[in-house]
Amino acid sequence: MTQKIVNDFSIMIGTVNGSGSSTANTTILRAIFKMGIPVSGKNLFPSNIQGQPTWYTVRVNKDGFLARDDQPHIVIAMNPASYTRDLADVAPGGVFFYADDIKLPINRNDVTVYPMAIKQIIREQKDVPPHLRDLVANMVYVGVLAEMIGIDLERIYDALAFHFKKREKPTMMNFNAVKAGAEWARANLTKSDPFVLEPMDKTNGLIMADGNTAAALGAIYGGLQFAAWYPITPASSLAEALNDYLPMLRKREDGKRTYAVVQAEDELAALGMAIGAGWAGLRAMTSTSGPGLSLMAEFAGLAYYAEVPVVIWDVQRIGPSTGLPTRTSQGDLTFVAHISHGDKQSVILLPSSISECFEFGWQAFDIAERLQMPVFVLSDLDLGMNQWMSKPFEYPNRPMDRGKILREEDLEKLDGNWGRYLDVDDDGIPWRTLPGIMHPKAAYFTRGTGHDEYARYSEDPNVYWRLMQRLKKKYKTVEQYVPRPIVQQVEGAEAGLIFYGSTEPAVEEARARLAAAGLKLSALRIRALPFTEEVPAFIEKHNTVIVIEMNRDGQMCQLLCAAYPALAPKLRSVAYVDGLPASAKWVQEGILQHLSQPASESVQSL
Amino acid sequence: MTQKIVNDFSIMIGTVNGSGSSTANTTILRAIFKMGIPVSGKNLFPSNIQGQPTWYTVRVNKDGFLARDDQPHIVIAMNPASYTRDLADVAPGGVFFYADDIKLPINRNDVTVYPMAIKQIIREQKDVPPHLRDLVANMVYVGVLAEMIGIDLERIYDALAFHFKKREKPTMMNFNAVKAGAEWARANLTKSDPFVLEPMDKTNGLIMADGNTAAALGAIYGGLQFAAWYPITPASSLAEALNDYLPMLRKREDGKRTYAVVQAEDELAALGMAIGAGWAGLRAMTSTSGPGLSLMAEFAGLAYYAEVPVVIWDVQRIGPSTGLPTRTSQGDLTFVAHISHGDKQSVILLPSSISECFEFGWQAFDIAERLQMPVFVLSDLDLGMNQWMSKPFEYPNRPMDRGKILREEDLEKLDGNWGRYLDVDDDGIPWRTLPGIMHPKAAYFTRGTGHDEYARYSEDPNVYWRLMQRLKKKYKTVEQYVPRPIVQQVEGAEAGLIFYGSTEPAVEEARARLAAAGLKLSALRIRALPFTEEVPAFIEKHNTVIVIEMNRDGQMCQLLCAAYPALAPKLRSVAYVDGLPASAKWVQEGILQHLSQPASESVQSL
Amino acid sequence: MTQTLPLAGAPQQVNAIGLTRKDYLGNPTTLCQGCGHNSIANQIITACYEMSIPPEKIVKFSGIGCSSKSPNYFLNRSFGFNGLHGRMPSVATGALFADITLHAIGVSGDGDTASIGMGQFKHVVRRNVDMLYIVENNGVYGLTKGQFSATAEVGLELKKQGVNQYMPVDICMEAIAANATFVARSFAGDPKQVKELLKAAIAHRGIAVFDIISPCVTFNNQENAYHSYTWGKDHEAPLHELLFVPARDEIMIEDIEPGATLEVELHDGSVIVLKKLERDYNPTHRWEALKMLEEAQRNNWLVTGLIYVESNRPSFTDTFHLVDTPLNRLTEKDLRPAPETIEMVNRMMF
Amino acid sequence: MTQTLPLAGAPQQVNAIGLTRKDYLGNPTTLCQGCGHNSIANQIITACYEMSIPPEKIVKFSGIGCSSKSPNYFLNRSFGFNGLHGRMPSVATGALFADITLHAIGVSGDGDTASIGMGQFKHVVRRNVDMLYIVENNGVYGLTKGQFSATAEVGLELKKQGVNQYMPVDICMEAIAANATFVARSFAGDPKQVKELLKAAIAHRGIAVFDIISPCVTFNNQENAYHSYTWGKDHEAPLHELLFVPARDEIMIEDIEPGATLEVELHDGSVIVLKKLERDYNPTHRWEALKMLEEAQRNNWLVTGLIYVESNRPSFTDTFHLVDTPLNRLTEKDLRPAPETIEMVNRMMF
Ligand SMILES: Cc1ncc(C[n+]2csc(CCOP(=O)(O)OP(=O)(O)O)c2C)c(N)n1
Ligand SMILES: Cc1ncc(C[n+]2csc(CCOP(=O)(O)OP(=O)(O)O)c2C)c(N)n1
Ligand code: SF4
Ligand code: SF4
Ligand SMILES: [Mg+2]
Ligand SMILES: [Mg+2]
Repeated sequence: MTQKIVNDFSIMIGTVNGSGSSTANTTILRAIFKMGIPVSGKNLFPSNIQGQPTWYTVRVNKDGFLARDDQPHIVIAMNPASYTRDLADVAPGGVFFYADDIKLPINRNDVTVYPMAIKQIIREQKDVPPHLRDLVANMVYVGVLAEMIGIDLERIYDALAFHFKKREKPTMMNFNAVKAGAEWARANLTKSDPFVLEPMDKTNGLIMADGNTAAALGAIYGGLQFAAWYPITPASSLAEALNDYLPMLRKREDGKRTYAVVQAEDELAALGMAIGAGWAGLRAMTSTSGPGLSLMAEFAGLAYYAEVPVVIWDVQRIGPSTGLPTRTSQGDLTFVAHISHGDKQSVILLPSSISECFEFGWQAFDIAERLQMPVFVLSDLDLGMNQWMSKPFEYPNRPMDRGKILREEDLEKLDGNWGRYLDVDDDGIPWRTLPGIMHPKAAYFTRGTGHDEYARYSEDPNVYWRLMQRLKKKYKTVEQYVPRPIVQQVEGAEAGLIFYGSTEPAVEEARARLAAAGLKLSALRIRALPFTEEVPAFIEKHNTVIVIEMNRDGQMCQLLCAAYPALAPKLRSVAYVDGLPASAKWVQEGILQHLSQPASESVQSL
Repeated sequence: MTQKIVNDFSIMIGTVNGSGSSTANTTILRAIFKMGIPVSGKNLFPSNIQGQPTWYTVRVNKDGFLARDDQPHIVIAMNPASYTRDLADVAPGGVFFYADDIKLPINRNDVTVYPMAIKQIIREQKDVPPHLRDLVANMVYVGVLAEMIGIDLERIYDALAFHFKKREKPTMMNFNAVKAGAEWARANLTKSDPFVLEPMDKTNGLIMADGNTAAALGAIYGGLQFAAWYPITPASSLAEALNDYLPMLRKREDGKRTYAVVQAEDELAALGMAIGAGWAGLRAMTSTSGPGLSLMAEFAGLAYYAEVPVVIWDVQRIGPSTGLPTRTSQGDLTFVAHISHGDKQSVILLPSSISECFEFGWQAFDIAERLQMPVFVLSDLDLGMNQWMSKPFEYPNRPMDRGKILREEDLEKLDGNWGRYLDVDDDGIPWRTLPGIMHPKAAYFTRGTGHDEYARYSEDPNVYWRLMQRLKKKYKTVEQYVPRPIVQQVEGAEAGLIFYGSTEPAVEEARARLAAAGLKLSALRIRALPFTEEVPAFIEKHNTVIVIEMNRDGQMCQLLCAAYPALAPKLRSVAYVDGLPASAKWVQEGILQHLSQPASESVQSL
Repeated sequence: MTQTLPLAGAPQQVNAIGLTRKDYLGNPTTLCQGCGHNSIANQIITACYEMSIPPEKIVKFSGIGCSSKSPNYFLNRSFGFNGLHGRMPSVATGALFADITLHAIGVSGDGDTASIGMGQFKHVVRRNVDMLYIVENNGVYGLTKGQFSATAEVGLELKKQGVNQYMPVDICMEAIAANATFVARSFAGDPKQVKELLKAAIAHRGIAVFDIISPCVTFNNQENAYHSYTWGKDHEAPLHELLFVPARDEIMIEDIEPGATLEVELHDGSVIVLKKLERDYNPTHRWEALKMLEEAQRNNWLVTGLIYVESNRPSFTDTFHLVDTPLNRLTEKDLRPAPETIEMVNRMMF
Repeated sequence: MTQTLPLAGAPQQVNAIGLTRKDYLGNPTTLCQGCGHNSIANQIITACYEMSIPPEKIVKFSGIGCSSKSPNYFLNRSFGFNGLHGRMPSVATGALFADITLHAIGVSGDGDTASIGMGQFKHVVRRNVDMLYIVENNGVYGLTKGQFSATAEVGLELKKQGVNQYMPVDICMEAIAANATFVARSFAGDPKQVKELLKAAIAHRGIAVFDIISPCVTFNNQENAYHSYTWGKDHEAPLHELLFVPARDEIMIEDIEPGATLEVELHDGSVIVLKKLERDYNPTHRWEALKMLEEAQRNNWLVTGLIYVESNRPSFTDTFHLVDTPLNRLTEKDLRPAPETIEMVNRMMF
C-alpha cells in the first residue's frame, strides 16, 4: 500500500436510474460535507425515467477545488450494464467496488478491487420490507464505502435525517442498511488502497444547495408575485421550488396569497403570461431551458420593444434542438444575445455559484423593473440541479427597486401630463402606469407595433429611429445596474482569462495549477451583459486574453469581438462542450494550446 | 423657367390607401420604363387596409441610379390628410400637383403649383360608372402628370393593357380617364417647371418585376415540390406567386400535380411541414417575415441538428416585434445567424436584386439538399414588394443537385451497410435515405436528441462532440456551394465598403458620387454566410473597411468582427434604419463620417 | 380617485357614475368603412357606458389583425395591450392577476383565435379565466389582405386563394368542448343583440366566449358567403330575444311581460332574461348546446344568442385565493420575507 | 424490391407477405416496466404484422415525451421522425406529401397533444390528414417527472404538484369538434380492443384519432386516478365488441354470428364489425358521439370503442390531386420547367 491520500480524490458511482440511488449518493455527499471536507457531487443521468445507466461523481478536495474530475479514483459499480465501462474508467492505482451479484470479469490489475455482498446484506435487514429492498440496497454501498474510506457514520445519519425530514422510520431503516454495509465491510474487506477521508473544518458556516432552489429562493426574496412555467429538464425544479417555498415564506395570517405560480400550456404562453403580469405591475418571471427559450423568441422581442419588465431564467442544457436534455452547457448565449428578429439588445445575468443564483434571483427583478426590459438569467444544468457547497444566502442588502411608476397621486400632480415613452430623465428609461390606477389619464395602449412617445401608433420614420435610439441609450444605462465582473489582476500575467458561469471551479483550478507551474494568469469573470467598462480595460491590460466557455462556437468570444473590434485581435477562444461539467484539465489544455501557438491560428475553438 | 431637367428627378404621390391608387402609380412606373428611361418605384404604405395616407415614390435617372431619393422634386397630392406634409416635402424649385377639391392653403412660393380638377374630369367620363369613379379618378392624375412631364400615352396604354391582362373594357375605361386628364392639363395648365422625360433606350431587354415574384419563380425553376406558409406582410406575395405560376409552369397532360402549397395554421406549423417534406425528399420551403421567423426558431434548430434540407425565405420588415409591418429593413441578420438555442451555424443567402431573388430561388434548394441544412434567404420588403428593373431571368445554368441520397439500388450494392450520419466522404456531409425506399435497411430514426453515426440515440460525450465537430466541418464545406461575394477592387482606394442586399443601389450611387468628388472606394457585396475567403482578403487589402447596412445595430459588422477578430479593428459600421429604403445620402454621409473621424470612436453606428 | 359619485337626477347624457358616452370613446377608427369590427366597437362603448363601469376598471387585450386593432377604437381611458398574433390569452391571463377587480375585454379575430391562436384559446377557456373573449369572426385574414382563415366555410371562393377545402372551426363548439362557462354567438348586423350579450358576458364571472360574425367588407362580403352582411341579414336565426338586467335593477325584471321567458342569474346577481322565439332552448344544458351547434353546422344555420352559460364555476384567479388588495398595489413589506427568515432558510439547506 | 411474395402454405409464423413478427419489432424499450406505452407498442407490432403491411410502407412520427419515444420500440424497418414537443402533426403533414402510398402512424402523449400541441392537433384533424394519430394518454407528463397534463381530471392529486383544478381536455370530443373522420378510445389494459381499433384506424383513409388511456406506472397510477390500471380495469365500459375484417377476407364476415352487429365499411373495402353490448351505439352519427362523450365526461365513464367514423371525406393529400408516382421519386425532368418557358416568363414580367 502506497502512502495515504487524504481528502483529495474522486468517486464515481454507477447505478440504474429510477432505482433510488440518488438518495444514497447525496447522502455520501452531505456526510462528507458535514465532516468539514470540501466536496462536490455531479449527477450524470440519462433522459429517461427508469432502467438506464446513471452515474454520480463525488469529488473531495482539501484545497477546495471542486470541479468535475476527469477520471475517478474510486468507482462503485452497481449496474451490470455499465460495469465494464465503469471498471475501465478507474484511474490507475484506483479502487473498484462492485456488487458481487454481477458476475463479470475483472480485467485490470492496476486497481484495488472490493466486492460488496449487497444482495445478501439487504436480505438480512429485517426492517426492510421486500418491496423496498432494491431501493434501500443502495444504502449498503454507502455503508461499505463509509467503512473503507472513513465517512463518519454519525454524519451519514445526519444526512439521512435531513433527507427524510427527520422522520424516524425511513431514517432508521436506511441508516441500519448503511450500518450493515459498514459492518460487513469491516468483517470482510481489508483496506489496501490509499484513499481516506479525515475530518476538517473547511465547510463551517457553509450550506449545500442546488442552483434552482437558490434561484427560486432568490426570486422569493425579490418579492416574486407571478411565475408561469412549462415543465422542462433541467429547469422544472426551479418552478417546483417556488411551489415548495412560497407558502412558507409568504405565509399570511389571513391565509391568502400574494403570488401565483401557473403551469402554462407551453413556453409561449408561459412567457406571455409573465409579460402580462410584468406589464400590469407584478414581479413576474418564467423559467425554462433551450427548447422553451426558442419558443419564447417572439415574446422576448415584444417585451424589449414594448418595454415590459420580466425575468427569464434559462437553465441551460445541451443543444442544438432537443439535444441531450440531461447534460449541461453554456450554449444559449449568442441566441439570447440576439433573440428575436429585428434590432434588439439583451440584458443577461450570468451566475456562477449557488449564492449568485440567489442574489441574481432577487436582483433580476430590480433590474427588469428599473429598466423595463426582459432580463435573462443564464444558469445551467450543473449549477441548477447539482448540490454545491456555498456560502449562506444573504438577505438582500438594499430595498426593492420597483422602477419608475406613476400612481394616482403622481398623475394628479402632473395633471395627467405624461407620456409612456418620454425620456424625461435623460437615461432612456420612461415612466409607466399600471392597470387599475384610477385616473382618467393613467391608461395607455401598449403594442408591439411602432409607437411614439405617447404610446400612439406611428409609422413615422423619425419617430421610429428616435425610439430605437432611446432604447439603445437605455441599454447604456443598464450598465449602471448589472453586476460588475470579478477581476483578479495578476502582476506580470502572461495572459488574461475571461470566463463566466459554472466553469468557475474548473477555471480557478486550472489557473492555480498553472500558477504553480509558473504561468501567471489574470482572470475576469463576466457576470452580465451589457459588458461594463472593466471588460475592455482588462483586455487592454493583457496581450492575450483567453475566453473560456462550455460551448462549441466560442459564443462569448464572438460577442466580445463584436463589442470591442479594436481589441478583438487579442482574444482567443477555448470552447469545448460534451455535456459533462467542465474539468480543470480541458481548461488547462486549452489555455496552454493558445499560449504555445501563433495568434492567427488560434481563433478556432479547441 | 430654369433650364430643362431631363430624366433625372423623383416624384412622390400621396393618396389614400385602399383607393386604387396603386394601379395608377405602377402605370406611371411602367410607362416610364417602357420609354427606355431607368426608373424605380417604391410604395410607402401603411399597415392598414383602407383610408390611411400612403405614398408612392418614383425615381427616374438617366444614369441608372435608382435608390430612393430623399426628397421628391414633383409631388402629387391627392389626400387631404397628408396634403400639408406633402407640400412641405417638395424639394425647393420643385413641383406640386394637387386635387383641386382639397381646399387647403399653399404656403410655399419656391415651388410650381398645378391644381388638378380631378373630381370634375372624372364626373365627365361617361364610361366610368359612379361606383368606380373614386377608383378611376387616380388615372386622372396619371394623365395630368403625363401631359406635364411628357410620359408617352401609348406606353401608358401598354401598361394598363398589361395590368388588366389585355381585357379591353377596364383598359379602355382607365385609359380614357388618363387621356381626359392629359387633355384637361393641355387645356388648363401651362408648364412652368423644368422637369421633363425624354425617351431613351436604357431599358431595352430588361424586365420589371418584384422580388417576391422572382423568388417564387426561382423556386419553381428550382423544382419546388412543397411550400407551406402563413400569411404575413411583406412575405405573403411570395407564396401567392407560387400559387399563381405553378399551375402554368408545371402543367402536365394528366392534369395532376407535382407539388403542393399549403397555407398552414401558423409559422411553427409552416416550417414543421416544410421540414417534414424536406426530410422525406421533397424540395421544400417556407416564406415568412420577422415575427414568423421568431416562431420558427425551435424548428430551425431541429433542421440544423437532424440535418434536414429546407429553404426559409425571410422577407424582412422592420422590427423588433410587430414593428412597422409595411416598412423595410435588414434587421434579422444576427437573429438568423444565431437562431435557436445551442451551438449552430446558419447558411444565409443575401440577394440584392430581382435577378438574384430568382437565382437564389433555385440555388437555395441545391445548397439545402447538398448540405442537408436549412438555408435562409434574407430578402426585404423593398426588394420583395416593389417593382424593380432587372435583367431577364436566366434559366438555371446547371442541373439540379439533389445531394447525397441512397436509393434501393445503392443500398443493394452496399448490402444495407450505411450510417445516416457517417462522414464517408470526409466533407462532413453524410448520406441519407428517403421514406418509401423499399429496402429493409433503408429506414433510420430521425431525432432532435443526441445520436450517433447510425442515428441511434446517444448521450455519450464523445459521440456528441464528434457529431458537433462534423457539423462544423460541414459548415466549412458549405463555402464551396454558396454564391461568392462580388468584389470591385479599386486601385488606390481610400477604404473598402462592405454591404449586402437591397442597399446596393444606394451604396453604388454613393460610391459614384464620392468617386466623382475624388474619393476612391473599393466595394465588396456579400452574398452569403458562411463568408468565403474573398471577404478577409478584401478586408486585409484596405486600411479601413466600412460595413453599410440597414439596421440599428450594425449586425453584419458584428458578424464580421466575430468571424475575423484579427481584422476587426479595420471595420467601421454605417448602420441606419427608419423603415424607408436606403438612400444614397445616408450612405454617403455615413461613409464620410468614418473617413473624417478617428477609428476608436467610430465603432458606433451612425 | 377621480370617479364622481352617481348624481341624483343627473341629466340624461350621463350614466349612473356621472360619465358621458364620450368618456367611453376610443380613437377614430382606421378600419375600412362598413367593417363589422367598427360596429362591435360601438356596441362595446355603449354597453360599458350603460353598465356604468368606470373605464379605468376595464382592461383591453388583443392579438394581431384588423379585429385586434379595434381596442384602439373604444375606451381610451382603459389600459390596452395589443400583443402578438394568437397570443392574447396568455398576456391577459398573466395581467389579470395584478388586479382582480378589473374587467377584461379581449378582442381577437378568427385567424388570431382559430388558426395561430387555437392552443392559447383552448387553454384560456379551460382555465376559465375571468374575461370577455370576443372573436370578430369574418372567415378571412383581413389585415393580410384576404386569405382563408380557419373559420372559412367549405367551398368559399376568394380572390387569389381559390376554393376552401377544409372544415371550418366552430368557435362556439370549440369553446364548449373546452368547458367554457359562457358561450354566445351574434352578428355585427344585429347591434341590439350584440349589446345585450356584451353586457351579460362582461357581467359573467369566468371566461365568456363571444363569437360575433363580423363581415369583412373588403375581402369576404360576397352575398352568398357565410360571413357576409347579406347572408347574415337573411339567415340569422336568433335562439331567443334577450335582455340583460343588472343586479340593482330588480324592478326591471318585473316589468317584463311574463310568459315564455327564461331567466338566468349570473354570479353578481344580474339576470339574463331570455324570451322564447320559435324553439325552446335552454342555454344551461351543455349537451343541448352541442347538439344545437352540430345541427346548425350541418345545416349551415347562423344561430345567434346565448348558447351556453354556467355561472357557478370558480374563475381562474378565484382558485388562487389572492389577497384583497390588488397584487400590483402590494409593497415590499408584503412581498419580501422578513430578514429573520433567511437564517431559517439557510438551515433548511443542510 | 426486397419484399417476398406471399407463399402458399407458408408456416404459421409468417404473415401474408412472408414476414415474421420479428420483422416488425423495434429496439428494446427504455420505458419503465409496466408502462402502458409498452403495451401499445406491442399491439402496433402485432396489428401491422397481422395486416401484412410491409414495414417499409409505414412511417412513424412522434413529438417529445415517454410516449413519443415509443416509435423506437416498434417497426425498426420503418422510417421514424421524432420531432419537437407538440409539433408532430406538422412534420407528418409535410412528410406525407412525399409518398402518398405510405401509412403514417403518429404517437403522441397527452402533454404533447393537449397542452403544447393543441393547435397543431386541431389543425391536423381539421385537414383530415391521412394518418393514425395515437394519444398515449396518462394524464401526466411522464418524461419530465409527473406534472399535470391538460387531460388530468379535476381533483387529481400528484406528488409535488398539488391538486388539479382545471377541466380536463377530452381528446375524443376535441377530435370530433374539429371534424375528425375517425375517433376511437381504448385502454392499454385492453390489448385486444386496442389491436382491433389500431387495424381499423390504419385502414381508415384520413385522420384517425385514437385516444388510448395508457397508465404511467411511475407518476400516476394511484388506484382512484382516472388514468390508472386499477381504475381502468374496474371502470372500462366498451361501447361494443369489435372486429376488424380486412378487405380481402370477405368470408370472415360471414363467419360472424348474425344478430346484433353493425358493420362499417371503410374506404378500402375493409369492414369494422361492431357487436352490440349493453347499449345501442351508432358510431356514424356525429352528434350522438358528442352526446355520448358529454355524458361520459359528466359521469366519469371510461367509455371505449369506435366513437365516430366517416369514411368518404377526402383526405388532405387527396385534395391536392397529386401524380401517381410518389413525389419523392420525381426527377428533374418532372420538376424543372422546360428551358423554353423562361422566355415566356420574362415576357409576362412586363
Ligand atoms: C406571427 C405572425 N404571423 C403573421 C402575422 C401577420 N398577420 C397579421 S394579422 C393576420 C391575420 C389576422 O386575421 P384575423 O385574426 O382573422 O383578423 P382580421 O384582420 O380578419 O380581423 C396575420 C396573419 C403576424 N402579425 N404575426
Ligand atoms: C419545447 C419543449 N418544452 C418542454 C419540453 C420538456 N418535455 C419533454 S417531454 C414533456 C411532456 C411529455 O408529456 P406527455 O406528452 O404526456 O408524454 P408522456 O411522457 O407522459 O408519455 C415535456 C414537457 C420539451 N422537450 N420541449
Ligand atoms: S380589411 Fe376587412 S376586416 Fe380589415 S378593416 Fe377592412 S373590412 Fe375590416
Ligand atoms: S415515467 Fe410513466 S410514462 Fe414514462 S416510461 Fe415511466 S411509466 Fe411510462
Ligand atoms: Mg378575420
Ligand atoms: Mg402523458
